[in-house]
Amino acid sequence: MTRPLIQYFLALVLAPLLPGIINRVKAFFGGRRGVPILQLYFDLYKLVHKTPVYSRTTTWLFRAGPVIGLAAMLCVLALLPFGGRPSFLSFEGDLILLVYLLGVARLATVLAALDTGSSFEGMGASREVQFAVFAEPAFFLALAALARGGGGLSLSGIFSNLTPAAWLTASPVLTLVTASLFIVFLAENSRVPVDDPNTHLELTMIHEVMVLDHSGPDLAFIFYGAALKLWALGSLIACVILPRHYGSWLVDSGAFILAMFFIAAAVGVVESVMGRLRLLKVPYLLMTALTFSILALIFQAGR
Amino acid sequence: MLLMLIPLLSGLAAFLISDDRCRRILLLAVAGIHLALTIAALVVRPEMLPGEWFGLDSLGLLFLGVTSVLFMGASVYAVKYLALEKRDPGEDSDEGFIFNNEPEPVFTGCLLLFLAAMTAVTASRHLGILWAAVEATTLLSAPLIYFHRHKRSLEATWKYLLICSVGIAMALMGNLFLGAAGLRSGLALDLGSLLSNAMSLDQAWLKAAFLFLFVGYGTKMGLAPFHTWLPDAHSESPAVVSALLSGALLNCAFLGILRVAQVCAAAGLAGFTGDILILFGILSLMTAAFFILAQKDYKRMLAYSSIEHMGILSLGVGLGGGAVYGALLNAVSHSLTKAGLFFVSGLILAAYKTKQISEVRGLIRRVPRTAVLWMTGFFLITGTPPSGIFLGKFMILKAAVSGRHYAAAAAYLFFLTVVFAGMGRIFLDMTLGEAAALNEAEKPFKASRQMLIPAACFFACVVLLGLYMPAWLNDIISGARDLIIGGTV
Amino acid sequence: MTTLAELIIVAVILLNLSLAASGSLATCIRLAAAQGVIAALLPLLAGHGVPSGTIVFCCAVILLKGAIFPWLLTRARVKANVSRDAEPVIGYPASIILCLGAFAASSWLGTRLPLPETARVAWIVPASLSTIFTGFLLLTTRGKAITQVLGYLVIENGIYIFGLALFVEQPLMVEMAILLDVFVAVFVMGITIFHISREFDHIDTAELSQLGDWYPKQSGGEK
Amino acid sequence: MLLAVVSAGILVFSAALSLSLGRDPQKASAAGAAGAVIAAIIGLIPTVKILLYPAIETISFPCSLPTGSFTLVLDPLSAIFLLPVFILTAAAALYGLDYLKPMAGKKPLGTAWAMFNLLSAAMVLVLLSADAVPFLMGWETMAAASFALVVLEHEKPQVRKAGLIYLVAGGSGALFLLFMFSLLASPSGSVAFSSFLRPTGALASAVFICAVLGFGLKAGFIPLHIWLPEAHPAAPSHVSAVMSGVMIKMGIYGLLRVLVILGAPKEWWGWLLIVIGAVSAVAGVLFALAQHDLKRLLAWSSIENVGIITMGIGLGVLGQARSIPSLAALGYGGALLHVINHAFFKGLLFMSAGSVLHAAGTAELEALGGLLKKMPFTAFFFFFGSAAACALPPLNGFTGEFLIYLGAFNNIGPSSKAALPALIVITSLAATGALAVAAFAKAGGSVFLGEPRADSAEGPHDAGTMMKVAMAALAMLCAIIGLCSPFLIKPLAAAITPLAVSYPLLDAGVNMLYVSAGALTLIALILCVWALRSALSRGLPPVRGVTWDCGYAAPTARMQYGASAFTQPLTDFFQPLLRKARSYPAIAEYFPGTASFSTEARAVFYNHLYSPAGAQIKRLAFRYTWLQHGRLQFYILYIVIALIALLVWKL
Repeated sequence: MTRPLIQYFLALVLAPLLPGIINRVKAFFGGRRGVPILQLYFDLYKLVHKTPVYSRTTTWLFRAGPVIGLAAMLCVLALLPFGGRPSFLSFEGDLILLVYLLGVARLATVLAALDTGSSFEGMGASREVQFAVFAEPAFFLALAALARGGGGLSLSGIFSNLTPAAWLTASPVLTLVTASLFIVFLAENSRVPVDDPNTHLELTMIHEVMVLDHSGPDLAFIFYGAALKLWALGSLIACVILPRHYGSWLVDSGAFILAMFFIAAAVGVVESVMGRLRLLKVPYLLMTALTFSILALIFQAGR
Repeated sequence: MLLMLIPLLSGLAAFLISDDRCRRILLLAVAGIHLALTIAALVVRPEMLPGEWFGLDSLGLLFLGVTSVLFMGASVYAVKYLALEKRDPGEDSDEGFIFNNEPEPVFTGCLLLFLAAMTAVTASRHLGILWAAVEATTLLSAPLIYFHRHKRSLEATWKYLLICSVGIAMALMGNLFLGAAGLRSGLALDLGSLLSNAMSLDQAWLKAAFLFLFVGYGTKMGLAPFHTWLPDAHSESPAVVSALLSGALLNCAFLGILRVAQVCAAAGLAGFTGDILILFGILSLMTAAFFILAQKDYKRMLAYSSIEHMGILSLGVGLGGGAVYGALLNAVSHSLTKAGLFFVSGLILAAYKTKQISEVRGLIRRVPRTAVLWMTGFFLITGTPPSGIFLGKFMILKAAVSGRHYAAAAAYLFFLTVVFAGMGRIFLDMTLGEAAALNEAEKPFKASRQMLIPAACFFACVVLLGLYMPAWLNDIISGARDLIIGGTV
Repeated sequence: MTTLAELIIVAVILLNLSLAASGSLATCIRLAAAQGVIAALLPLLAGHGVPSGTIVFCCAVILLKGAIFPWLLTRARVKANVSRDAEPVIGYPASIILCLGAFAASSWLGTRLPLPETARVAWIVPASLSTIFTGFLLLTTRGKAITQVLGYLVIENGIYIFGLALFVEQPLMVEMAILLDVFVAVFVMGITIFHISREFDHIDTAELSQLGDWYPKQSGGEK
Repeated sequence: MLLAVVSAGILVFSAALSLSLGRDPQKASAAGAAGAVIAAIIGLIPTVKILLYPAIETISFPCSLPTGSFTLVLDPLSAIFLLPVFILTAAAALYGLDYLKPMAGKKPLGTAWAMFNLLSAAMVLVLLSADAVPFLMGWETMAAASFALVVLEHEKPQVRKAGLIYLVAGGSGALFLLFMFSLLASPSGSVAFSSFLRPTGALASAVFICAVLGFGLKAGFIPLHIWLPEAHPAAPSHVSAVMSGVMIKMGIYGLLRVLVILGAPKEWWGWLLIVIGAVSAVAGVLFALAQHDLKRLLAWSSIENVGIITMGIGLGVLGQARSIPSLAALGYGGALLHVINHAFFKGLLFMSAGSVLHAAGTAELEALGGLLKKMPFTAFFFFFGSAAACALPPLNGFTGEFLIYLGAFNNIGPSSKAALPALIVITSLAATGALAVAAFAKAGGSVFLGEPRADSAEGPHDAGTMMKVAMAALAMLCAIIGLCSPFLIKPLAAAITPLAVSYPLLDAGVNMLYVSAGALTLIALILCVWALRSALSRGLPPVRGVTWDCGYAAPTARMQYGASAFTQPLTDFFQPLLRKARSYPAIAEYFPGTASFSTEARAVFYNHLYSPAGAQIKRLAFRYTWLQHGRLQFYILYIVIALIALLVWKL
């Protein structure tokens, strides 16, 4: 029982590191020194001490949004396996709960954004829900493709069932699943090519524009929640690309954390080598992910 | 038989009585006595002597009962109605020319004689007498239809008279053929003897006889394509008469067909009659459905719904088995419901002075009680449970399906749907919405309780039939069914 | 004797043809009357020992059809000062051809319906049926109300030819009732014709076609 | 059992009472509402008893009808449906007390209440009757009563249109049921459910098709749904709540009952149901997304939820046909659980929509906004219901869908015999969930959040006390079921026993336990974070300002993202299906003045499928009327022709 808890807190602590890594990689490609790798920690520390500013339009819903969002993310983390090892809340069918917890976070954020009555935040909210419509089935089918490999309906079951041998036997399936998951990962965390976190042209933003009005601790919660989401979805990919094969828990965890950092780096590379897609094109990107998942399922059936 | 003589004599008397009040009282009294006698007949079930020209088997008794009840309601309604007609000058609803009504003695007299004739139809045990009585109903109802003396009602009367006379002539021919069929074995047209040795009848002649009789009485009954007189007559005659026509008269004609069908069944020609009845039943359903869909005049709409139900009856009898019971139940319920609806339509006509559906709006606002009755009637006539009509329809459908007449069943359901949709549109348009403002001249019409009650009672009876079937009625109907199916006395 | 009866049948059929062909109303009325009378003679010639009741009955029929009906109809015609012409919807040749066709059809039907041997007169069925069809011809192709009454009468004649020939032995009560009905029928029709002529100053039933459900103008379904 | 009948009796009696008290609206309403509540309380006793201690109780009344018998049976399957019927009707009655008050004098409240209670009684009869005749009586009474309630505000033309469509749909559906029962009765001749022999082969399929058509018309399967988006907005809101919450479920119940009677199902039945369900769910929520009227949106979302339920039943049938116990049990169980859940949250949603309509006078999304400040309770309840409707934990909506998901996921393995349908279900459920979030974010956002878009005449007020009580009760139930779903597993298992072996469902109790655990964790976390937040922001009083509009100084309410703008990307993407009508301004001069742009969600199926068909039939009818042209000669000709034809045919 202690290990799952340790894993959990490890995740909580390490999550804000990922954005830092991403920025560093981008800076490297841009030939800059870049912000310190712990920048997000500093930001969070600063924000929780700031006085929040609220629009007169907003209501309790606006304040509840970040709270619920963060809580949902924490709950998601409690479901996720860590290095293929079960977390303390994992059960048969937790992957369904996982997806719907993401939904909780989404609804909370969107409603909070709409509560401000700002046209920009409405715009962002609209795009958020639109892309989710395409991302969610892709995500579900990717998980289904994994679940088809056996190992029951719990994420930890699936991943502990996933061995290096699987990569030898079913590499096409796993590659496709990874690709699909990676696209969903980018979309859900609103990274390039779906969204550009550090542009300042609000018209093109999705996630950033939804939180324009948040400030102080609320903003801190949102940033932290985003980091956790990054970690959560990333850890799924990590579990796929890094089947568990060492005996000891320490080695596994270490390898897993390294894999997470690697994924962050990969995101950084993607963000530096390509630009944002036109918003109209984003659904097609997500449909590509859906296609990948379906193909994976078909190949799975072929085996 | 007392049942016939009383209306006969009183009818003749009615021509002479000059005072309105006593004439109306006479009308009510006769209706009451007739009803009482019918009930008495129900209780004691007079036994029939073979070879007797008059006698009540359960089939006749069933239709007699319906007729009597209907006439009771009609006379209650008629008394007020006549008073109403006296008051306002006959100002034509659609074209607006002035006409004057038939003298009331003639009307009442014919009404009573009409009752006598119908009683004769239900009571006759001799096909010749039956025929004569049916012809008599035609002739006696003609003046009733021609109550409003203007050219449209005259046209309706003329068509009614001519078409029905032609039909009746066919029926006469059929009777003669029947005689020819029995000639070899020396049978007269006496029902009892026909039934008892039907097997000795000449098949070819019997078939021909049935065809002619079917066409003849079918014309009177309003089966498509012989129905053409029916909408005109129903729409042009006063509400009371329309109610009696489609509630009682059509049944009498149907009884004629049933009698012959009885003989055919006894002679082992049930299949032969069945085909014809089913075919024309479906045909009538189709015609009624289409005409209701395209209808502009609500009294004509009711008339076509009568055609629809006649089709259902003929279909049911044609299918045989449990359907016959359903058909008879349907006949009873339909008579009551349709009569009630015609009463209500008379009230609507009095309130709105038009028969055009498009002119009538917002009944629920202007005449709420009438509107409620109107909608109730709609739900009943379209066979919404609980109601006798629903049970009848259901039993017919069951028989059709279990008899593997799937095509017939499908057509039946389809046309019922069409009828439901068509009538639903009409009734909704009329009942709901805002009532057009009255022009200052006319005072809003207030339906008197006495004119609402008959319809209400009839509807109540039909609903009750859907919930509880009294044992005696059940006996009569099943007895009648056995008569039709078995063909034995 | 039977030969005489068959002569009468032939006469009846010829009368049908002439009814189909004749143009003037007055002639039609007379022809119909003649047909009725001849038909009424039929039973007298048919049997050997004719019961007295039959004789009375036949006399009644002859009186009615030979005298009263023509009188009624002529009176109606004069009262309503109708033009002489029968105004058929279809041409006379066509009517004659139809009439012949009707005769052919009815003789076919006659073969299908073999008469029991008790009936002594052949050709009864075809004759009566063709008369009935001729009546229908008059009913459907002639414009005037009076011609329709005539057609109805001819139908009655047809029925009578059949009925009287077969049922002379049987109790006449039924036939009496029938007779009564017919009489009243024609009587009432006469009255109605008067009313018609009063309402519309002529008795062309083409005018009697207001009631109906056909509204050609809006025959497009809109929902 | 007897108590259930008694409660139906009470309903009928109170209906008569409020009808007779029609003169005095207050008394009539009191009588009606009291009757409904008392009947519900009495009726719940046997229902809960049967659910806890499964049994089959039968009462048979003497019946003199030529066909049929008054046999009533209460078994767990009916009880599962009776539960929401009683609860929701009671809540709706309480709600109606306040809701109908303003109509007193203008509308016949006595009649309204009578019809309302008659509707409830009819539903109870439908659920209890074990014979075709009382079943159809209940069925048609239900239709008639709800029809009367739908056309309560018949001055509006669209209400009349809705009434007509509803009437016709109900009538034709009933005829299909007649046909179905006749088919079932054809071998034995009796119409008692118990006496139906199991039909086989084509007959069974025919019965099934009739059931799908007849019951689907009531349940609102696409494309048989056309009456639903018209009728639900037309009815008074508490009636819409009952209609959408429980009445359309009678269709589901009938379908299940017929499946019980039919016994071993065919495989393609399951496929058919899954396809219908998937189409109804996805298309339903898409159309909901496109609506501009709050109640219309909710009506479409009802179609979506019926689709979800149907998918569950489809999985169950498939599992039965291919003998996959886990699929069958979880499919049926999930469907039944979702039936209950949908009844509660959709009731809640319709009621809160009703109080918006009640307060602001309109349910037009583009005209509302910022109501959260004016009516906090209603707003809270609406968001609560929305979360449930989006199947978000920790509320009840999630539990039912979870079971269906579980059933599907259990059977996607390579060895499974039903992988493809399972995947179809998973995909459409996922898409539906995401779309539902979009739809309800749009609805809630544009009604309650931001600034008022158009200032309504009188300041909107929050719902009345009774309304609040009713909504609170339903919200409570949503939460309770969300947290205590494991306790529902046993009753559900009892309910599905006539259809499928129930042990897989009982096993799923463990997963449900975890789901509740997850839900509790979520709530706990939310509380912790909230506590943390308040701890952090203690001592720093928040600063108030205007909404940051990226430097734009003078924001106006009209600048907010509107409802249709919010969903425009999605609705445009699915335009081929939605076929929204657009009207663009034609810009003529260089400096155009006021321009307007409007979109309109259209009834696609009605316009493109039913309306043309109806027009065709009508045209045919008008042609046919030529026969009645009024020429006497031709009339007689008809007779002659018919006579000759008969002679030739038969002689």
